[in-house]
Amino acid sequence: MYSEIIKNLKTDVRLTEALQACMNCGICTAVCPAAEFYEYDPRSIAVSVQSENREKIIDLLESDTIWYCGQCMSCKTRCPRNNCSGLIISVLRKLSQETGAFTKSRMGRQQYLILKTIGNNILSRGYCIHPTTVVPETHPEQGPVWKWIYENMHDVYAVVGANLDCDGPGTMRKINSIDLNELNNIFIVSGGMKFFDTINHFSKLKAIEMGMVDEYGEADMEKYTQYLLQE
Amino acid sequence: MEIKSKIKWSEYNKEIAEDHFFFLRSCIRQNFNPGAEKAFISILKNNLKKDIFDDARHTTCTGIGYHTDIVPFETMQTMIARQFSLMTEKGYKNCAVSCITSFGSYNEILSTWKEFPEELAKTRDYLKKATGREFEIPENLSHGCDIIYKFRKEIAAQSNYKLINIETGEPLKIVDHIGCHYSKIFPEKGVGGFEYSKVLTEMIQAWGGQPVDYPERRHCCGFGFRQYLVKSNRSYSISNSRKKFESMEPFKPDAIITNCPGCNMFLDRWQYTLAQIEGKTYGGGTNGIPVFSYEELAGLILGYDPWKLGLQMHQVDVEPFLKKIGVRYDPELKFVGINGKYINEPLFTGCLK
Amino acid sequence: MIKNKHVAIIGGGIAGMEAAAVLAKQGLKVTLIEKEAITGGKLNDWHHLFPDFFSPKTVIDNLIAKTNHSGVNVVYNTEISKIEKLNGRFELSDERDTKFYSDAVIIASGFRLFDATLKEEYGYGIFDNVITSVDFEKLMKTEGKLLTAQKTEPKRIAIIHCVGSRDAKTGNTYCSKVCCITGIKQAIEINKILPDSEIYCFYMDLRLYGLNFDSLYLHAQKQHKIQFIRGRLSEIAERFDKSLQLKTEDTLQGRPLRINVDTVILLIGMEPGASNNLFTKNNKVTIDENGFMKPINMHENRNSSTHDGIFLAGTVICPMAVNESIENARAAAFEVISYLEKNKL
Amino acid sequence: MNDFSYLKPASRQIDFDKFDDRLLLYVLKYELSFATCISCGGCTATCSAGNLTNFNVRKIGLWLRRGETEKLSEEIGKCMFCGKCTLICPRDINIRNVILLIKKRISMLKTEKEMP
Repeated sequence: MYSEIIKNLKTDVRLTEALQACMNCGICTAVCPAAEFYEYDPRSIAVSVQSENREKIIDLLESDTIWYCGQCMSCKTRCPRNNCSGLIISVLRKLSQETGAFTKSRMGRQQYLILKTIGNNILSRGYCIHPTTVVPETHPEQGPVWKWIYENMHDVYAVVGANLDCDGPGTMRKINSIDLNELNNIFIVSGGMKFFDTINHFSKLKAIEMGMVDEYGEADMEKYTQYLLQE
Repeated sequence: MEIKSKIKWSEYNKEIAEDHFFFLRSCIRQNFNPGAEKAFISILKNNLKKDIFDDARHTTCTGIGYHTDIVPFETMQTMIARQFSLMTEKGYKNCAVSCITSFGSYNEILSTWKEFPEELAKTRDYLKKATGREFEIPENLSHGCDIIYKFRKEIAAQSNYKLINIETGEPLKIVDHIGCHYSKIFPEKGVGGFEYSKVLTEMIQAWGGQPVDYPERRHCCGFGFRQYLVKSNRSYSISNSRKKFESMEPFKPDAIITNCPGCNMFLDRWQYTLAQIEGKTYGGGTNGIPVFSYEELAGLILGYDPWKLGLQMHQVDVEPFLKKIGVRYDPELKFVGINGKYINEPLFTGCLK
Repeated sequence: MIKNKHVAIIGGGIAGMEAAAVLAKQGLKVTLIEKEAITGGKLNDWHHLFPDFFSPKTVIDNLIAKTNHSGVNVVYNTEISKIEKLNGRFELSDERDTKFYSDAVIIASGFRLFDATLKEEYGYGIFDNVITSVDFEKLMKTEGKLLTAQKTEPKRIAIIHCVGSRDAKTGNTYCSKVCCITGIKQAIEINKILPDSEIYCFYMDLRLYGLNFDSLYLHAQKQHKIQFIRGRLSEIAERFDKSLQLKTEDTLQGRPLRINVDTVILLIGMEPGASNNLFTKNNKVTIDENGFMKPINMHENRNSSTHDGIFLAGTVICPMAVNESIENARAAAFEVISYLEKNKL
Repeated sequence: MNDFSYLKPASRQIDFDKFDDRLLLYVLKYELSFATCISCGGCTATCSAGNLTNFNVRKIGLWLRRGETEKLSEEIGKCMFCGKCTLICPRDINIRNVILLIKKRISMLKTEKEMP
């Protein structure tokens, strides 16, 4: 699974951009929102990747650590060597998913949840988000006004001049099937679909490993989803 | 190593196209502030007499998918190439991007294509294979806020209201929040760079208000993509938002203005949630500090109806702010549905009942 | 006889003065061309020298006495912008087309201070309580005290290392080398006048290369309670009460750190002089990748430029301390003599 | 009322305004040499307890400087007082005494007794 890990890392053009020589100054961690909240330190990510130490990198791929970053890229702005820890994280996360390492950490396993929400939205609606997917029960922080919007969606969007789920241009319009088809083809040709399959594949293996199987011995992904939501 | 030339950011200005824009929508903005995007097009067309094209065929750029790491870089490149292809087909050369995440992604990709031409060639190939399409690289890529910034004085000249307290005659104190991906990744893509970007503060000034600096002005709102999207990670989000509110509290701002759809929504909603958890607000009594996008604020001073702008969709009630600047509006129409029919009301607005 | 030969020296700072005095003492005709109305250069603004708090005024006074004594012709208010070799001799001219002729030239035009306003995130020129190490020296020299902009005694002071040095964001990727020890010296000076204040140095590495530099560091920790936090400063912001909020990482703990202070001192680095680029025109003088004057060999001969007969002295070559600059100038004078002797026919 | 128990706003940032200096001031009063620590890690490398447990002397010094009283209370018991750290310290700090002083002060804080 991990053969040629360092080589795989280095073939990503983004790493060339993201990591010159790090001098360990900590200017990134100083303003990092993830360091603010989690046991996380973008400086040490850069140092570990720079070391090219195989064990260290594998540990990262299997850890919660790489999933703490919020991708705000505040690290990029200040770095005195023009590095970008956030972009190094993107490269590590990609590799973690390609190798299946992400299922070894709690935060990594959440990729399956994101695939099921954002991934599904993209393929089926052409948007990352749709109001019907921001359910008040699972988003209590959205507050009573959003609950009112959600319950009166058709009216509220129409009043502000949106074109919710209808044909033609405008806000929240329905993306028609020709365009969705092009989007799906792009995902097939450029490797997006394969990547979705990879996340699904490893998540299923994990579900089986954890004994979440149905009567036919297949992975029970509904059970796995519920597990991830509670985890 | 690349040695950058010494840029005096405070004097730096980026190029913003004058006219003929191809509009690219935002997933988050059209969801939570659909009226804002509608207003943006209207301001450009009707107030500024510009040509802006809203193509029904364009889709998400997949930026949120990319930054939650489920969408590979190659796929996002090809998706964005498709938007460019639609633009090319319609004869446009200037993009007007509504979303900050998209704006960052477009810039990241344009920079990658410049640095690694093989990535551009690969993308052209993927797009051709998947859709038969070809594309040209835009001549100018501006964020919606860049365009409003460019024409801020024209907007001021046409405005019905100013960002001035009509009772005291004092300018309103407004804090700005710039979305991280506007210019943290590429400072040269932001008006005035990143640290002291002028894009919102000079709008505030042009419209009569007083921009207020506060220590955590540059701190992320806390969206963090996967940190908000997965429910069990949301403490990250609220912790970082709180940091900003704590920092702006002593300055007693009348409003927050942002250029990013996500920040707009989060800074509005987290005020409510924090108040529910902590039993207090960070300003504005039980209501909180109202949060506006640049289009909403431009629309307001131009005299657009606040309920057509969709300001009733904010959790923090905008009415105290409307009263401060003397906007004439009908409070009875705030929560009505199509054709003025009654459709209930939210349980409450603001942060604390 | 080289005694009839004429040497022109550009820059009447400490390096130019030392080289001039040495050459004139050997009997050469020396013209020292200074752009300001006085000699001594940037050292005139300095209060105390590291690591022993020696008086810079003594250094300058001695150099002035030496130049006067040896018969150096000092020309003031003249800024050379062009060096050209014509008919075997050098022609130097300024913007007003004043011309000087010589058989050899020493460029001793020194350095430029990093413009801290370029580092916007540190708020210099934006927040009143952010000053530079040079502002601090001037303050100590003229007023002998450090107050906040609100005219109160600062209770907490932060000293920031590497401002405009080792920083691709500002285009300066080299180390200015004298800032670390300057920071420690200034921290001690502050503690002497404000013994109850807390003083913090924010550093990435402490580069204390000179003799007794490290012992001054030890002394600062032990006798003056100066605290050192390893983390490069990320940003300075002003709080409602005009105090300053600093954000860095405590890298030894791996955690972000926030501290509010009353005054910040930025240790600004040395940059290549503004006129370096001008000097490379009309001749074969070259600059290095940082913009400093390029010597023919940085190990054996830092004083010879890449143009025969044009020599370098002091901080036009690279950042240097006062003693190094003076020694370097003396070596330059020796190189000039060797050159003139070799070419006396 | 919504259940917001899934949200726990928190910050890991070291805030100097909330600095607990009770241990540090006590240590510096009786062992001033601690002020010269440069966190080189020589002590950790030679530490007998550190070879057997995850005890880290260098970090004890860091926590002391940042007022991490709780962490120190948990960790300080692991020291075996062999004194090798003191022998090796390039700044000549009596580290053994620093640890003793921390222990003493912690027990004082526990019994809420102040030094005479």
